[in-house]
Parts: sequence; C-alpha cells; structure tokens
Amino acid sequence: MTLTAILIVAAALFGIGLFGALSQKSFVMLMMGLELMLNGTLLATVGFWAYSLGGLPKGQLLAILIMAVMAVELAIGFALVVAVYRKRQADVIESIKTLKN
Amino acid sequence: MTLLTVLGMLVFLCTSVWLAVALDTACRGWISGQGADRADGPLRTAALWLTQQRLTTEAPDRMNALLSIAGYMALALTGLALVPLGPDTALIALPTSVVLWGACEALVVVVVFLHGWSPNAPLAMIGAYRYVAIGLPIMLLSMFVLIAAALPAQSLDLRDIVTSQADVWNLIRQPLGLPLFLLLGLSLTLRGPFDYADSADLAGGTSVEASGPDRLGWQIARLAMLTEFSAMAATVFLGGYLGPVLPGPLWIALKTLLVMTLVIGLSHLAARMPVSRMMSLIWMILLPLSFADLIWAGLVAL
Amino acid sequence: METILTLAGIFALTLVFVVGLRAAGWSDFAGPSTAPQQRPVLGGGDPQTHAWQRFHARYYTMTLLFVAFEMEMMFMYPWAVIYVAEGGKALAEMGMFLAILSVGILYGWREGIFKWE
Amino acid sequence: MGMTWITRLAAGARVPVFIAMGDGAPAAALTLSRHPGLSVVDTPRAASILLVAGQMPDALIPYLHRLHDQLPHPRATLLWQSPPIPSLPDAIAVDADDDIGRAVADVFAAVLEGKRASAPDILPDAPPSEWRGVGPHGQGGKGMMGGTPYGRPMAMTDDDIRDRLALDSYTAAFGPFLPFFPPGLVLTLTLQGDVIQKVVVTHPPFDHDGSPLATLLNLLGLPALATRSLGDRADDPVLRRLIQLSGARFAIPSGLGRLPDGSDVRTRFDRMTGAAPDAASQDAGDTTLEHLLVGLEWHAAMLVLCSLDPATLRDICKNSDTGDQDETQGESESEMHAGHMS
Amino acid sequence: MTKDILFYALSALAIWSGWRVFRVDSMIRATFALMVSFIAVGGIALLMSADYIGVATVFMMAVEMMVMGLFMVMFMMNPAGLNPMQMVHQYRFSIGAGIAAFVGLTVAILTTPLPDNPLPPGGDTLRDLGFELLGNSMLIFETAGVTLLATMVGAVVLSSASGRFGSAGQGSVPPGLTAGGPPAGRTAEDGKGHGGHAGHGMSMQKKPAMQAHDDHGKGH
Repeated sequence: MTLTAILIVAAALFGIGLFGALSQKSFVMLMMGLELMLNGTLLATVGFWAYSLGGLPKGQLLAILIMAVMAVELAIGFALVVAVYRKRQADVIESIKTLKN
Repeated sequence: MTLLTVLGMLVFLCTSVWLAVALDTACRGWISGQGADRADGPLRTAALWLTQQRLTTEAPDRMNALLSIAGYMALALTGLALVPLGPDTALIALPTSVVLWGACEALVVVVVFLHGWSPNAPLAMIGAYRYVAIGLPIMLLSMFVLIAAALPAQSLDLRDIVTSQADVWNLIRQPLGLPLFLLLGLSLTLRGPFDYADSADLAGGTSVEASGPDRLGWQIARLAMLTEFSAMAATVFLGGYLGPVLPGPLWIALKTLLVMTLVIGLSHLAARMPVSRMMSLIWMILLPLSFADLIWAGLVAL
Repeated sequence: METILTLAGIFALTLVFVVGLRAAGWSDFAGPSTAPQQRPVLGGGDPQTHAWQRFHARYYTMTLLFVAFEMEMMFMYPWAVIYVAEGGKALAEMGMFLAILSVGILYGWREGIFKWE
Repeated sequence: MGMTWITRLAAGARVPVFIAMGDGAPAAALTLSRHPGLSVVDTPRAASILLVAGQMPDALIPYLHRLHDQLPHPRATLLWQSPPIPSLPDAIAVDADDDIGRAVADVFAAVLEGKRASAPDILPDAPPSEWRGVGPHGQGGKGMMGGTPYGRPMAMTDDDIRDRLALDSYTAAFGPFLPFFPPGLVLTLTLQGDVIQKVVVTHPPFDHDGSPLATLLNLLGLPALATRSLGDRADDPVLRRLIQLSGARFAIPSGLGRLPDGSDVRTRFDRMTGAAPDAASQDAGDTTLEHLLVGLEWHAAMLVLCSLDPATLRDICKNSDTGDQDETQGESESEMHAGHMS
Repeated sequence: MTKDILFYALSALAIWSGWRVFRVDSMIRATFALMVSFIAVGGIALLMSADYIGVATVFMMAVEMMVMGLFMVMFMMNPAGLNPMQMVHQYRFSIGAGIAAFVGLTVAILTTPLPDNPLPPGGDTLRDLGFELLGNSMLIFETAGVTLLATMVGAVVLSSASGRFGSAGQGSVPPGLTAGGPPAGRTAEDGKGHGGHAGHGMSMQKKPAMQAHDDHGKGH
C-alpha cells in the first residue's frame, strides 16, 4: 500500500466516472458519473494527506470540502432535474438544450 | 479474550432477542387484557416460519432482498460491537465510534428501503418510501444529541463518553437527550409511533411479502436492532458499564434491558400519525428541541 | 485495520446466517413459488402493471434540503472534540453556523416543503 | 415428509390465521384476535390457515382464489358458517356452534404433520400474460417501456392532481381481503406515489357492522388497544384512559374526511371512544368516495375509510363511481384489464 | 501484509462497483453500487488512519445515495430495469476519454516524484482538524455555511411545486412532438380512444420519444 497504488486506484475511479459522465444521456446518470469522479478525487486527497503532506490538517479540510461539493452538486442537480421535468417531462440532456423556447 | 467477548455478546444477543419478544407479547397481552403467551412461544413461531415455504413475488430483486435482511442484521451487530464493555473492552475500538454509529443509522434507512423495494409490490413500496421520509430527518435529532454527549467527553469515542459520565450521567446533563434519542430508537427498530415501514395500514408494509425464513430473518434483525439501540442508549445516557459492586458487562446488560423495556412500552402506548404530519413535526418542533439540547449541554460543559 | 476486519467478519456472519435460514432444508415445502403465489398482496385484487415505476416520492424537496443541511454534521464532529478547549468562541462560531442553516429550514417551511406535494 | 423435531416444535405455535370476511360473518370472527391459541395476521404471506368467515358472494370468488394461492405451503382453508365453495373442494366446513379455536388447531396440526395434504393452487401456474415476444430479451415489446416484461406491462405516466409532476400511476383493485378494509369493499384505486388519484367502487361493502374502533386503533399503530377494544366489557375506563394517553386524537389531522353533517374523522373517532356523545346517524348527503379520498395520502385515506359507519359508507358507495356508471371509462378500464390478462 | 491485502481487496471492490454503476439495468442497483464504491473508499481511508474522513464518507454517502436513489427512480423510465436499458450516446468517444484519462493520470503519477512525508504516528488528527476549523480556516467554515444555505434555498426554489411565482403546474404542459402539435406524453386521455388496446396505446404514444433514445442507443 503505497501512495502510487492509491493514486492509480483514484485515477481508475476518475476514469470510470468520466466515461459515465460523458456517455450517459440521462441527467441523473450523468450525476452519478460526476460523483464517481469526485470519489476518485477524494481518495487521492486522503492519500496525499496521509503520505506526502505529513497529516496537514488542511488536507482533511479539503476532503470535507469535496464532500460538501458533492452534496451541493446533488441538491442543485436534482432540483434542476425536477424543474426541467416539470417543463419537458423528460430527463435526458438533449431536452435541456431546448429549454430556451 | 476477544473470542470470549464475542461469544459472550452473541449469548447476550440471543437472550435479549428472546426477552424482547417475551416482553413485547407480555406488554401486548397486559394492555389488551388477553394474557401472556407461553414462554416457548417465540421459539415455536420461529420453528413454524422455518417450516414454511419461502415465497417470492413477480420478478423480484433477489439480491437486494437477501442483502437487506443480512445488512439490517449486520448493522445491529456493528452497533453492538461498538459498545464498550469495560474501560478498554470494545470489539471495535475506534476514536470516531460515534460517527461510525451515525453511519450505521444512515445505512439502516438504506436497508429498510431496499427491503421494501425488492419484492416489486405496491404496499411494500409505499412502506419503503414512507420510511425514508421519516428515517432521514429523524437522524438529525440523534446526531445533535450524540454531539451534545460528546462535548463533555471531548472525544467522539464511546469509551471516553462512558468515562466522562463517572460523576454524573448524561441523562442528567442533558435532560432532553434521552427522550429525543428514544424517538430515533423507535424509528430504527420500526416500532410504535414511528413504524412507518412495517405499519398495519399497509398490511405489514415492507414485510408484507416476506414469508417463511425471510420473515424470521427480518424479525430477528429487528429485535437485534432493538437490543443494539438499547445498549447504545445505555452507554451514552446511563453511564454504560459504570456501576458499583457488579462487574461492568453485567451493568451494561441490565441497563440495556431497562431501556429495552422503556422502548417496548412506549411503542405500544403511542399513536402513529400520518407521515406528512410527522415529517413537519420532526423538522419544526423536534429539531429545534435538539438544538436546544445541544446548547444546554454546551453551556453545562463549559 | 482491525475495524475493517471486524466489520467484514460481521457482514459475512450475518450473510451466512440468513442464507443458512433459507437453505437449511427444514421445510418440506421449499419449492419455488408458482405464478399465482407470486402475485403481489393486494387483498385479493390484481394489479394492472408492475409496482416498480417512476414512484412519486412526495417529499423530494425535503430530501434536497436534508442533504444540504446534513453536510453541517461534517463540521460539527471535529468541533465537538475541541469545544471545551476553545470555550465560548466555539459556542459562538457554531451558533452562527447553525443560525445560518436554520434560515434555510425556515425558508423551506414557509414554502411548504414539509407537506406532501 | 413426517414429524421432525422442528415440525413438532412448530405444531405448538400460535396458529397464524388470515380471515377472509364474507357476507354475514359470525360475530365471533371480529373478536378472533382475542383467542389465546390464534394469531390473526395482516397478510396471507404469514398465514397457515385461511379462514373464510360467512358467505362469499359470487363476485368475490375470483378474489378469494387469488388470496388462497398467496398463502405459503403448508396451508389449509376453513369455511366458517359458509356454504361450500365448489372451487375449494379441500376446504373444511365449520359450523356456527363449533369451537373455532379447536377446529383451526386440529387442521393446523394435521397439515403440519403431513396427515393432510397442503392445499394446492386453484389458479393455473402461468404468468398473468404471455410475455416471450419481440424484444431482444423476450420482454414482449420494443424499447425500454414496451411489452409485458414478466407478464405485466410497466406503469405509464399520468397527470398528477397534487403537484402536477406527471410521473407514473399505479392502478389496481385493492381489497376485499385487506385487514383494514371494511368487509366486502373492493376499490380500484389509481395511485401516484402514495396519493390516491382516482377511486372506482368495484364491489360495495357488505351489510355488516365490522369493528370500526378496533380497525381505527390498528391503523393508528395501537394493536394492543385495538384488541382490548374488542373485549366484552362495554365501557372500559382503562381503555378510554389509554387511548387518551396515546395521543390518538392528536394523531388524526382535524378536518380530515369531513361529511356534510360537519363531522370529520376526529369527531367520529371521539364518538366511537365515547369521548363525544353519539350522533343519531351520519348524513352522507351526496358525498362520493371521490370527494373523500382523492388527493389523500394512503394512511389518511384509510383513516377516512375506516371512520365511516357501515351504513354511511354504503350510501357513499352508492353515490360514487362504480365502474359501470361512467360508461366509457368503465369499459376502457375493464377492457384494458382484460387486454393485459389475455 | 494484511493491510496490503485489505487495501487491494477494497480497491478492487471500489473499482468494480464503480464500473457496475453504468452496467446494471436497475437504477436502484446502480445507485447502491455507487454507494458500495464510496464505502470501499471510506475503508481505504480508514486503512490510512484517516479515522474521521473514512467513517464520515460512509455516513455522508449512505444518505446522499439514498436521496439519489429516490430521484433516479422518480425520473428514469423503467427504473427497475425490467426491460434491458441502454441510454447512452457518444459511447466510443466516452470509453476513449475514460481510458485516456486513466492512462494519462497513471503516467503522470508514475513519472512525477511524489514527496514522501507520511503521517506522523500517534497524532490526534481529529483534534487538529477541529483547531484548523476554528483557527486558520474559520472563514472557509463560515463560507461553507453560507454556501449550504444558498444551496438549500436554491434547491427549494427550483424544485418546489408552489413557489412565490405561482404554481409550477403552469409550466408542466409538455411540449409538442412537432412544432405546435399536441402535447406529448399525455397518455391518460389519449389512451381512451384506443379502447381494448389502451395499454398498448400508451406505449404507442410513448414511441416517438423512445425511438429517439433507441437510435442513440445503437451507437454502442
């Protein structure tokens, strides 16, 4: 268990998340991709904190902020989904593009 | 030593599950004026469920049906493993055990939801969704109450929380704490006024489709959760293993049974209200009360 | 490390227990369910569709509020540990933090999100 | 098959009974939950014995069949004060003056010991509709929502009356054998989430008094008090005190299920518990179930349904949409149903 | 040694369940697969003696994924995956991007010299974090409070049915499939005309919208 191994796992999670975020048509599935990318980021942050920052408290704070970002993303994202669904009765990304009219 | 502890806890768990059923039927029999069941009643009902056929529904989610029962039980056991039995005896010794227990609470909402989701049946689904509406906000109460208990201990470790009660129990320090915490317990164990998952107006809610061994597993898990919750309440509010003369583990066992009796009695004597009304009640009345509890505890701790 | 091993052990134990309950062969009737047995319980009625659907959870706005509000716990746990050491300053800080978030709850209440939509 | 130690143990358990209330069920059927040897269960999944109490009208026989098959094996059916039902040849008849507890326990022991065969299914073992079809996975249709996967179509979106968020609706016949439904009542409900959007009375309730207070207390999560209320002591001061303590009155939202005579669920509950003087009779006026139930969440709707006294409920059902009054809707409803079943 | 085995097991679990998120049909399974991935990461953090962050990840993510599950079921067609699901676009490109990101990051990790300054043993990391919150990073802490308030208000405004600007129901008339055509997806009333085929009529109504999805789905 080394920092390199941890970062590679984090990169794998990030890569899968990126694939999901790009490939999914549904807005809610896209958010899952984003969450998975943040998951990888979280792992990398904790890894750096434990192995190369000597337990700097700011590292932990950053991890908490990543989780806060996830919470905000989730709340606002789903509120948007609800708003769009009310207008369009659909949740796919294409329908947001035409929201203007 | 660890093995001995594990065995002791499993024996205690079995006994208290039995006792919980006995207390429950006795309480019900006493209130209904019908008289108690025989002492071996629970065992015989369990045997009957084991001999019954296990039914499945149309296109069920088999994996989640299994995982929800096992998961609910596992969460109960995890909570029990966190309870300190002596100054340095806890199966899971973690400096952040209060947070871990919070995680268990959060996962209870997930497994109960899955239990209602997996059979693909309407009444079970309604039960599952209702439980989420109550199970999520009521978690906030317990978080504030537990944080208030952590203030004087200056630690999130349950072992420190017990030692901080050497002079005075948290029951006295934060008088609102235990009542609020018991409400959470009713919700975690799916009982009485907080029985939104398995309620009678849904013919059994999330467990309406459970039959045979699955019904047995779910009931055991519920009772294990009741034991676990009572042990946790005894640890946080009643000084855990602390007590004169008797050895520590015996004290915690006795206190656990005391809290258990309280929870069971409460569950038979309080009425359940429609879920939307309860949701408003939690957010608008109980949550401010838990704020008040935290501030009270904060002022006392200074 | 011990924590993770213990947790894994507990989960394995309960999984084995539940699978054991199902597979112990104590029942003479352990066969698969027939189609009429599989029908969901509706007191004799029969549904037109599957129960799995785009389920209208009436409290969806509350859950969003909850997710944001619950985030504050992450800050509160470390706060609780140093509360006694920091004293009044800590109380004031957290009081302010909670007051800010309570405004959100009050706003939600005013908009009626704790009712069934 | 035979007596293993575990069946011997199981044979001594309280017998789990599911009661199917028919027309003119014996009065004792209502207080069966007070019987020490029986436990009256909420769902057929937990029962070993199906007890048909009273006469079952022909219209409800198909419902009885579906219920019968939902019990897990080993199972048996008893007909209590009911004429024989041809489609249930194995059912055991019990007379009015027989000791029902004894009869149930005997049948239970016999089935468990293997002396009596567990009752076989009545309905054929086939999915509700044919579904091996067009799709690449045999789901019977194209696309994500098409066809009848596993024998049933998927729910479709419908307008929502409460917050206009058009999500899926779920339509099904509920009852007559739900433990909290007035005996005999079958409602075809359309739900969105747990809110009722549409009510059609498929079968009216029997002319049968039931035990509304016990049902209401059960709905309020007070099963022990419900059993107590079934006791023979007419005016039980302890019961009254305990109901007061439980906060049952507060648990019922005020203004719920208001009738033209001004009474709501709470006042009707007060009358039942004796906290308020009994009104001569409720006046339903031209209230329909639609008025009372549509837009309510499930628990509240059930409270309204069970708070009505049986005569009033029957009047209301007469006023309400019974499926064939509204010609087009009834037809499309039943044909749609048939279409899925065939 | 045990620690290494645990680390590899948890990593495998995190990656596998992360991958399952996009491969399962049932939305509930997808959501809770993601939760398992988070729990595994929390476990790894616990192995690195991040006692607080590790456990708190499990705590927060269990709740968030529960909420996510509710919304997934609300807004996805066929939420339980009764029919096979494939709602993807630009599939090949996405796979390429995912792999490229992974390879790129891995190469960067392997070639960059990482500072080696491990966590000193025996420190109380939770207390450190607490002092940081009330000391140097107080501004971050209070800013987070305001941000969360803004999130709460924003979420309520966007998703609530009855806002100050009138009922959101006014906006819920679905658009026509063709310009100025009849609203799509309104099946209840339309379905009646189809009589005996009402059930199938509903799926016919839905078809144009679904066809579009299918066309995109074929890309995979």
